[in-house]
Amino acid sequence: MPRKKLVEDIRVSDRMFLFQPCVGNNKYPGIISAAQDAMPKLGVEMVTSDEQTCCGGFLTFTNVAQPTSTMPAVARNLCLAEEQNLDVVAFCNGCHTFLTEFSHFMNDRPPVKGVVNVILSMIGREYKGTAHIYHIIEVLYKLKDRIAEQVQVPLTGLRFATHYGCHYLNGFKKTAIDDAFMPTVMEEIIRACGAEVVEYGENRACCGTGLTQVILHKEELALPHTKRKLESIKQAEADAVVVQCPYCQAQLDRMSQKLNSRKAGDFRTPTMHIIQLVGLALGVDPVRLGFDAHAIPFDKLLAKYRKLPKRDGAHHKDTKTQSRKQEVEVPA
Amino acid sequence: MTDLQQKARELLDQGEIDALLAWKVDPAIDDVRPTLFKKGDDAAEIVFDERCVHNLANYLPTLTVRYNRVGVVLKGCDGRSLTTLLIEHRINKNSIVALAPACEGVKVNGARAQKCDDCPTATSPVADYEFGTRKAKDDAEFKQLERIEKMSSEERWQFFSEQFAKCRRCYACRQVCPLCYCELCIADQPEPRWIEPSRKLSANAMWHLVRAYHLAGRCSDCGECSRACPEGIPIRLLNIAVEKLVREQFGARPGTKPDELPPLVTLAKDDSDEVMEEHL
Amino acid sequence: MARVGVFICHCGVNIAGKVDVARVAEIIGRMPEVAFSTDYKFMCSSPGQKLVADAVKEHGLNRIVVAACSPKMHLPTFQKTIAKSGLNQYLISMANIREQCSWVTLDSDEATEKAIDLVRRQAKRVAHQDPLEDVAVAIEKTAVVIGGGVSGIQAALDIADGGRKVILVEKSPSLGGKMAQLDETFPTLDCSQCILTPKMVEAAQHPNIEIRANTTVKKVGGYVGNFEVTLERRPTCVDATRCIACGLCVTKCPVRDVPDEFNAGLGKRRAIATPFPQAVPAIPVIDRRYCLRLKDSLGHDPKSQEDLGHVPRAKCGACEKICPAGAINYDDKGAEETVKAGAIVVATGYQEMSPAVYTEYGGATYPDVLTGLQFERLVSSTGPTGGHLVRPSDGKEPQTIVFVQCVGSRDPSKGHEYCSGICCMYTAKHALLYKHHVPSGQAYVCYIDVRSPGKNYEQFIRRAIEEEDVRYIRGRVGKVQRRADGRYRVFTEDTLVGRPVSIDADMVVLASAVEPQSDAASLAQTLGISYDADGFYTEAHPKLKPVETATAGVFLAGACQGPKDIPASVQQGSAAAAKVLALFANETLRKSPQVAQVDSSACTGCLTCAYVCHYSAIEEKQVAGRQVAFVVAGKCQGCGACAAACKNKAVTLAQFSDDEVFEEMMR
Amino acid sequence: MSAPEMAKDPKILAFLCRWCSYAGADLAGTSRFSYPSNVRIVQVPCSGRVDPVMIFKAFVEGYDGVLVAGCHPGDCHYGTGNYHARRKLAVARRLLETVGVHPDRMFFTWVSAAEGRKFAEVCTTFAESLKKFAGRPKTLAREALAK
Repeated sequence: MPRKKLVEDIRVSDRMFLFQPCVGNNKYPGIISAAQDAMPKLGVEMVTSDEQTCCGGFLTFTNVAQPTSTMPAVARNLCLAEEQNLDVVAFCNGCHTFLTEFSHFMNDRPPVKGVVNVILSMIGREYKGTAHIYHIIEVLYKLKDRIAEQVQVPLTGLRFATHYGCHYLNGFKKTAIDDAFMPTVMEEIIRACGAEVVEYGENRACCGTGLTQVILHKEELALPHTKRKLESIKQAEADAVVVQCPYCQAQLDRMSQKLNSRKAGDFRTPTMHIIQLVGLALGVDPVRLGFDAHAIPFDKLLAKYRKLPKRDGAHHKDTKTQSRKQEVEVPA
Repeated sequence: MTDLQQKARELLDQGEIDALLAWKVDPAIDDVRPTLFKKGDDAAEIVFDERCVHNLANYLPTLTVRYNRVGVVLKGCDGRSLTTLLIEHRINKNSIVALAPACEGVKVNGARAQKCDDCPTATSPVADYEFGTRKAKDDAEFKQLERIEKMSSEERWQFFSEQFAKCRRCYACRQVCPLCYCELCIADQPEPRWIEPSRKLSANAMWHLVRAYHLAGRCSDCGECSRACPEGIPIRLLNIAVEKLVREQFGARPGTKPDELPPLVTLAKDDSDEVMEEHL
Repeated sequence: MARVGVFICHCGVNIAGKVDVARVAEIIGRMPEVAFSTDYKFMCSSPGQKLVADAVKEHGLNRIVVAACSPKMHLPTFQKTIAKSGLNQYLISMANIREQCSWVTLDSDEATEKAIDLVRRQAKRVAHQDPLEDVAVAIEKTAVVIGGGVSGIQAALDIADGGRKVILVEKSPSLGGKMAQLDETFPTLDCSQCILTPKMVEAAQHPNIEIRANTTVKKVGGYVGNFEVTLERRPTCVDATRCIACGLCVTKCPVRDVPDEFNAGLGKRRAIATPFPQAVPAIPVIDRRYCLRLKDSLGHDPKSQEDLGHVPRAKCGACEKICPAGAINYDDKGAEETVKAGAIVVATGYQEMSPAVYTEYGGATYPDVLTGLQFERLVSSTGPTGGHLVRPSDGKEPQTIVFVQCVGSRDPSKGHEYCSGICCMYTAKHALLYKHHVPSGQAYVCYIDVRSPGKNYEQFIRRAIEEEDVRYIRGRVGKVQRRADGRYRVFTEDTLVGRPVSIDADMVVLASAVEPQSDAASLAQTLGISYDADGFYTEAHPKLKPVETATAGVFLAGACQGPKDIPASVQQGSAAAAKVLALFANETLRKSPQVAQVDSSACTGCLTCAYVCHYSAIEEKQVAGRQVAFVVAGKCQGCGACAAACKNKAVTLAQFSDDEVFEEMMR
Repeated sequence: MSAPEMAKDPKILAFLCRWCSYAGADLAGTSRFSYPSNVRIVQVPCSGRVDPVMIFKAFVEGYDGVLVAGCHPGDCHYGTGNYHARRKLAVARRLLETVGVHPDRMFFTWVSAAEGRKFAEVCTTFAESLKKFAGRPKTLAREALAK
């Protein structure tokens, strides 16, 4: 059940700062372009900054940097939004967690903030702590009625499984807008897009990325875990898994491929970010949603998608050929 | 003849009232003096102007025992006192005929009285006959409090201890107040000795605190206590400090509504606990 | 001249371990008022009391101070002691040098100094106390019992058998309470309704009992012996005086999908219904939220039963047409009555905690994750499936079942800190019932501890484990996962082995906690009784006064005072009845002399005291031609608001007069 | 005669209602929650029995602080006594504050019979907060007799 009070407190403005997730940028650029195309349809312009760097989380949780030394970097990134009077929208559970946690840390401890600002003053900046930090799921949930209004291609008949990611619901019990064990916000957004939600047993299980990638790199622990989850998803016969964190997306998507290639399974369910799903429903060109960058192909899903009637009755472009074409036509 | 004098004459002549309490000029003191009129012919002598500072409500409990029906000329503040006296069963309304001219303010020692700036109803709320236009304002500022509000606790005590030290315990403030009517004042009770009879500073302070507390939510702010004090102690300050609280926190203006109980006996279930923490 | 005797109690080492009692006695002995002072190991013991009694005679004492524990504890003890030795029992005062001195002060010297000061104050105070006589009040010998569950029924029957009138108030349409919903009872497995129904009928037919169903308590005025209880019956739209309980109306009602409260939401009922076949009274009630004829006339909020505006109504009138007795009255507005009662028994019971916050278990979300009460209805032959234990989701018989204990109990983070007390036993009963329904099935119980203190209780648990092969796994369940195949995987830990365990089950039953009724606090405020941090009503003393409340004449019975099983609830019902009968055995009631009194010579007649009196105990009176205030002693409860409001102290509150408070507060 | 000074170990006079707060103080004892020993408790039947005159007198009598505690709003044993108390105490505070008694020297709160810990905490924090006045003139207190 979503927490009413927290949802009420979400303030969506017409311009918001798109905090680019590194996994999104490097592995799934479709997340960012989907946001840039889909959010204006909901009345929110996404502002990016070329000056933005990594959220700092990666350095912290791999223990290569102390939180204190990461903090000025976090503050600097938040300054980019603050200077334009914008609130921050994070697209990754990691970015959201670290930005929120560190900004709380600095805002609640004036001496820490002071030290951070001494360092920032060297580059002529000052961190004030005025920007709110939202997760995209929070913004989308707040806008779910507008999504339902603006849907261009109702995703009727498409079936999606959900995966929230531990670092949002479990990590941030105080700020997460939904219950850690029985969340429904993503389901409500998916339904607003006209699609169906399918249930599967391992919904609340971790994707396994924490074990694979950064701290331990223990594939032997992570892969069976991810496999268990993927098997459960497969049983549910979903058209895709919808996630809200690029990290989870990378794990589910790429480990499917890895397990397939090792003949350890046959996992064909693609994984997509919630903003990509909203993009599909709002009629964003699938090319811009960057599905080609995913390891597990979206062919089946897109084939179904293209057969769906548009709300105004218009026909789809032949996105498949066009996408290949565009790849060639990248300007020099 | 003014309307007021005309009406007074009518009432006396027709026997509607047995006596009328009002002011007339006493040449001996070259000032007005509260006077009991019994004949319609004398009504022309009635004066109502800025010199009429006395709170005539103070005389009414006694007069209503002596006369069946007493007419009285009331300023706004006197009328508010009368309201509270009626609520507290000091006077039977049937024995009073209230003549309520619109008050333009009174002067004390040649200057406009401070209380008049904070007056919520320039015309008496109890009025059988009204003269002039009724004005009501709801924006008492209690300006005299400002200098107290600015002071620290130490400075306040410095100020008030100097004032209280002057007190001779003559109880003129008590006698002049229409609402100080106890049969046996707590200050005169031997056991237990809540208020010591001596003129020590602490005993004087105790007297003034208790006096002000007993007027809380009842005081009509007629300012007579300050005026009566032979030592010039600004007694009214304590009253208005409480009235400010009563007004802001309890939403009451004592004496302005004849059918409303005083705020300290009203059942205030909806008060916030913060009223206990409110600071001046 | 006061001759005060001061008696300092050691209370074993409770006081003497911290306070130098001999020194206290010595120093206090030097006070001019004090004629005698001594210390003794246990003042409240027989020799201690004899010491006091002897000293009164020997030293001619006329005022007594006992410095010991809190006066709440032993003041009555010593009042009796001095009364026996001829002193007025109110010429005593207690210095609380245990709870408020020796137990709360770390330093021994400080404690001694404090004790001296506390005793000194009481010695000064007691010199100003006056002899007082108790006030006698007549008793209205009718009891109001609030709550028609097993505890309330028991209390009502016992009082009625004792020859006194009882008004039994029940907010739902029928007596029976939670016990009526149960299938079988532990540890004997006798049918719950078979033992309860005769009692319900007995209550209904008892000449001394009047039942008020669909009724709640709106207001309580008065005091012990003379309460005035305002009862409010909600509109039921069925005239109970005409209804012959034939049940035709129910069969004709076209609204068939109303969630059935009696079946814990598992089944459906009609919009006009009797809660269950054996209901007492058996009068059906129209649920105005669902009735086609009435639902539009309510406000927008379907929960609101209040507003009966004249909105055009739907045409349905099926029940009215079929009713042979003409008992249907759509215009019923409910009714209010005020009854006089000498005592009130509160037996409002408990409610089962909603497991909705336990999202990790899928509580209130997954169809086959049930609460204890729902399981109870599911196995009951009067339940929604007629006693067939099947899964609500697909109607199949569960082959594996997991019982999760302590859902909401012993869990301060999500539920309640306390142990609900009954779940260990009813879970074992559920496991047994399951085995009786599905002999081939496997039952698991996930528990933290098994608590089975009670006659034959432990044997009952052993029977489940040993004879019926119920597997008990010690560990708190982490989560319940719904699988694609519609089964449920229960993740837990076997802490005795130290391994994580997961069980695939067809059905999961959560032992939901016992919690106070949601309106317990507001009823407490109406009654003027107190409740603890958990919301259960507080008894006057946890050990020695388990059925009394701090408000005289109001008694507690059953689970409203704390989680209880049926035997304990019945016991407390009878205990409360005994207290009521003891009270009613007196012709008049001796009431504390702590009442206010007006000195009419000092009274100005302003009646400020009357305005602040909560009990309307102050009236006007003419004395020597003057109007003055006058306190009706029988009504006065002794709060002292009048004494505080009187500006010139014309009102005196006995036992807490200005004199007494003044002496006590002076340094 | 000279004005006394505020003490380092402040003396507190506590008016506790018999039903809730006095029982709360008893519970503090039963639970062995210690608090400063300079607290003197006067039992009153109800917080509504506390006449502000008693509070004024307590300051004159030389107490450093005055505590008044009653049942929580809605829980008054006598129904409404604490509502009357709340207004009276507000007026008392305003008056004392006006003449220069620091508002921190008064503590008006609600303590239920179940709040033994709260009672001990209230006493401890109140005593602690009074220590800041040590050495400053004890406003309103009765003058010490000349030695």
